[in-house]
Amino acid sequence: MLDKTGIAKRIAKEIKDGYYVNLGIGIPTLVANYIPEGINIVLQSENGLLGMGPFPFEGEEDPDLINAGKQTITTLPGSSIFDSAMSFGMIRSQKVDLTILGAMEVSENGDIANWKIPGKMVKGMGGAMDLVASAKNIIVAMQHVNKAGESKLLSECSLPLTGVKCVKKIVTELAVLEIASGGGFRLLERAPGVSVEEIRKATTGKLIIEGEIPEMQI
Amino acid sequence: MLDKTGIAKRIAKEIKDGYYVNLGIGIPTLVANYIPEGINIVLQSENGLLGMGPFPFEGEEDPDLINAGKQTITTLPGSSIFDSAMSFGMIRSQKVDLTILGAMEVSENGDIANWKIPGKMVKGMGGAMDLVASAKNIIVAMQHVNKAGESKLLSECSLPLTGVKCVKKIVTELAVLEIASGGGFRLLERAPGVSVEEIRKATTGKLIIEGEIPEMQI
Amino acid sequence: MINKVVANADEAIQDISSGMTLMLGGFGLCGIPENCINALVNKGIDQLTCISNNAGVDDFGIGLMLRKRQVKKMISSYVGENAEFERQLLSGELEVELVPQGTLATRCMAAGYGMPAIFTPAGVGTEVAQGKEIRNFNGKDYLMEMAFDADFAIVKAWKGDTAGNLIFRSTARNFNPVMAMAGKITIAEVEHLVEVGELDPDQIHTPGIYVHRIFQGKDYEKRIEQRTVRPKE
Amino acid sequence: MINKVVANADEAIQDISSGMTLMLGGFGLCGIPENCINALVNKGIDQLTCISNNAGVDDFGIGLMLRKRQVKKMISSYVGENAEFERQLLSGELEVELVPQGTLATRCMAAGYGMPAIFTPAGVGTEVAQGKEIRNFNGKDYLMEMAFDADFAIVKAWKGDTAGNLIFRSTARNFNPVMAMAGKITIAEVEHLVEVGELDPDQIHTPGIYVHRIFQGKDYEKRIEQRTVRPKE
Repeated sequence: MLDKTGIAKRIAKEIKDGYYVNLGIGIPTLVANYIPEGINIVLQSENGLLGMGPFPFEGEEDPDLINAGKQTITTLPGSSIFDSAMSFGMIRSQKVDLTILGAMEVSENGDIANWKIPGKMVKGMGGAMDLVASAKNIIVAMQHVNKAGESKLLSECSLPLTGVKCVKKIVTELAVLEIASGGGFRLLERAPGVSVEEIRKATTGKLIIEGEIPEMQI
Repeated sequence: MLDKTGIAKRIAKEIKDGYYVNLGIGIPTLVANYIPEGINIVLQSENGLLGMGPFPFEGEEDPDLINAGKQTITTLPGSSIFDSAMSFGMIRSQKVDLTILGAMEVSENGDIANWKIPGKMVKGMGGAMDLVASAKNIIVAMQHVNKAGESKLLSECSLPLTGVKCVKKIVTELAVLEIASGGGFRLLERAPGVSVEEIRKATTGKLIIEGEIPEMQI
Repeated sequence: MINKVVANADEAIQDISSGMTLMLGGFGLCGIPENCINALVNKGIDQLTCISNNAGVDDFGIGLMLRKRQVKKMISSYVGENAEFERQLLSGELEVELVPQGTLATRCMAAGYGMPAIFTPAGVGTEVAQGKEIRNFNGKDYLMEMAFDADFAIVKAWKGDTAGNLIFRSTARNFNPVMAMAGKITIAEVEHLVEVGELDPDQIHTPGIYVHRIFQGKDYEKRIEQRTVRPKE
Repeated sequence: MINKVVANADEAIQDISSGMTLMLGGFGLCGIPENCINALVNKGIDQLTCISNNAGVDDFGIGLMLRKRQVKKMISSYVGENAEFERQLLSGELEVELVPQGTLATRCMAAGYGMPAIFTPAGVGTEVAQGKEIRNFNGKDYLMEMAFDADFAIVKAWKGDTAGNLIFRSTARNFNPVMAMAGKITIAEVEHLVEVGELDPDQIHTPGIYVHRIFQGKDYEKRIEQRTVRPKE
């Protein structure tokens, strides 16, 4: 079973040299800490920055320089700043290679729900709907089950959707899965010490298990 | 009867303080030389410049700084540079107050033809179609008749159109006319020494003459 | 050049009245027009429709206008971190239209670029698509979204000149340039107002043609919403 | 940062082949990618579709490609000042699609912004509207125009860094930034190639994400098409 850091480390292995990557809030943000040596990537922050750097040193915070999570950050040599229209322009035109974000639910055809729970205060979708509708490659980082113990990998999402047929891969504390082209969660890897049976129990949607399922290498 | 300079001078009187103005090639370009004292305007050049200045001094030409007529020009304090999409963005959103351009024909409902003569090499419409389709105020500067002696103010244009129902006013060597809301060329002013009869003879489209027609003041 | 300078925020907003639609620049609390917001609060007009990516926090930014019940409707992409907002929303005092962030930005740009509508895939298959025209291009579905129509756009820039040319600083740029293009009347408050000729024409983000009024703001707080730092090594 | 540097124009265009669609930046002869055009001429490929506001002059710019009969079709807003062009057009060797200049620019921008189509009033009621969908918004007619689809965009900037960030100079900017966003692969030639960190992030016109290959060009002629001057007083 992985902790949040483990999920982030596993996702980091999906990132290829030369990628432009947009990281959502939460676990996805942690991914930036585990990019392998020799892999050069550029982080896009949808509020208008390419080349997001680390948090500033104490006392060097700049109120004019934040990321999409409203955290103070820094630029890097080669960074560029642009307005919100251009930012989502480059997202829509698929110049961003990979989007990593969290989810409340994912369905077996790749639908994602991550912005609204009926009856609760709705804060808004921010840039998530644009990102999921446009990205050519979307990896979801999330827990396999919710706090009530119910699977978040479903045959159909029960919550209002953020986007349809868009998720490519899911990394949870239990497993790595991809959305099969005909629908279904194809199990690719088990987390260390996790059995296929445990994954099967935690997955409500159609789980596809073909051959021996290897344990993740992190 | 006005010469080209006279037409330019008369049009210059139409320009109000605070106007952003786009000037076409030919007579319209001359208008810039006759802006009255105390009238501050900004010239827009659709290749991407606001605040077009005069031609450079000899030896100070900059190949990177041209106007839409491809002439070397200068900037002024307060000028700004932008790309072609923004340039036509500000034209389409009617931030440009006045467009002055030449024409081969104008019809009595304000249609304009100024880009193509069937059978002759067609060089293209450049930015003219965008300008005439978008501008809130369009003044045409042209000769009243063509080289064959035929009127260029017609009931309907015979040449392929550049835009429809867009011209507001016409200044020729003979007269100032406006397009009446119900159609027709309403005669506003006669050029010095030109009779209403001469204007009537030179105008094929419906000419509206109401009351005494004053002579232009230039 | 055409001079666009007004004395201060009060003069800049003097003809904004109750019931109007305003665009307000900024992302979170970053790059918001602090002076104009304060002037709007003092003016006390209400029934406003505000187009702004966020709604401020309880005691800063648009939150100040919410506290005085000046806002009838918010059009935003994300409205968290605001307890008063939540109270008004749940009680039905406040109307909210949630718009995907990219759609919000592009509907501003569309207004500034004279395009009545744009196509975006954002929201296809979700409740955002309800009642909207869906159109397929090259095998992919898009929503047709309409350009915004705002009486005033109020933006904040770093530097500006008397002709209304604007330069933004860092990620305080965000929605400001696209909103500056989109207002029927655009008001810009700047940290540094300079004479024409002091800004490089190549570096101007918003040409003065889009800006109707400009003034140098004062007492900028520039509050940080989430101060994240790392220790010095 | 991601390094986008290639050695020269020949390397940059090595996989451009006959029959492809290219966008070429510039307005008249101002801001054209001189090095890449020369390399395309030397490479000798043909049957190209070129999207460019103009078609150069007889002995410079795209005119050089026309002279070698490399161009099957020009998509431009204005193609005067070119006798060889005229000859090929009248003889039927060359196909030309004339597009209003703003439509040309906006169809580039649409591609770069992931918008499949845009609406513009330009050309309504003219032959440009033939076969196109017309749509009325708020009482005004607009044409629906499609985003361009180009295999390569080739642009020329003043400065660029190794990450592909570009800064243009004066009106040599013109179509270059919108085309840079629009190519499936974008090649930028620059007068000055610098290391990352040397360009101010706030002043970058084209972010490096849009640029796939960059190199420092050489021997720029920067020919002036219409030298207009006034005497020194």
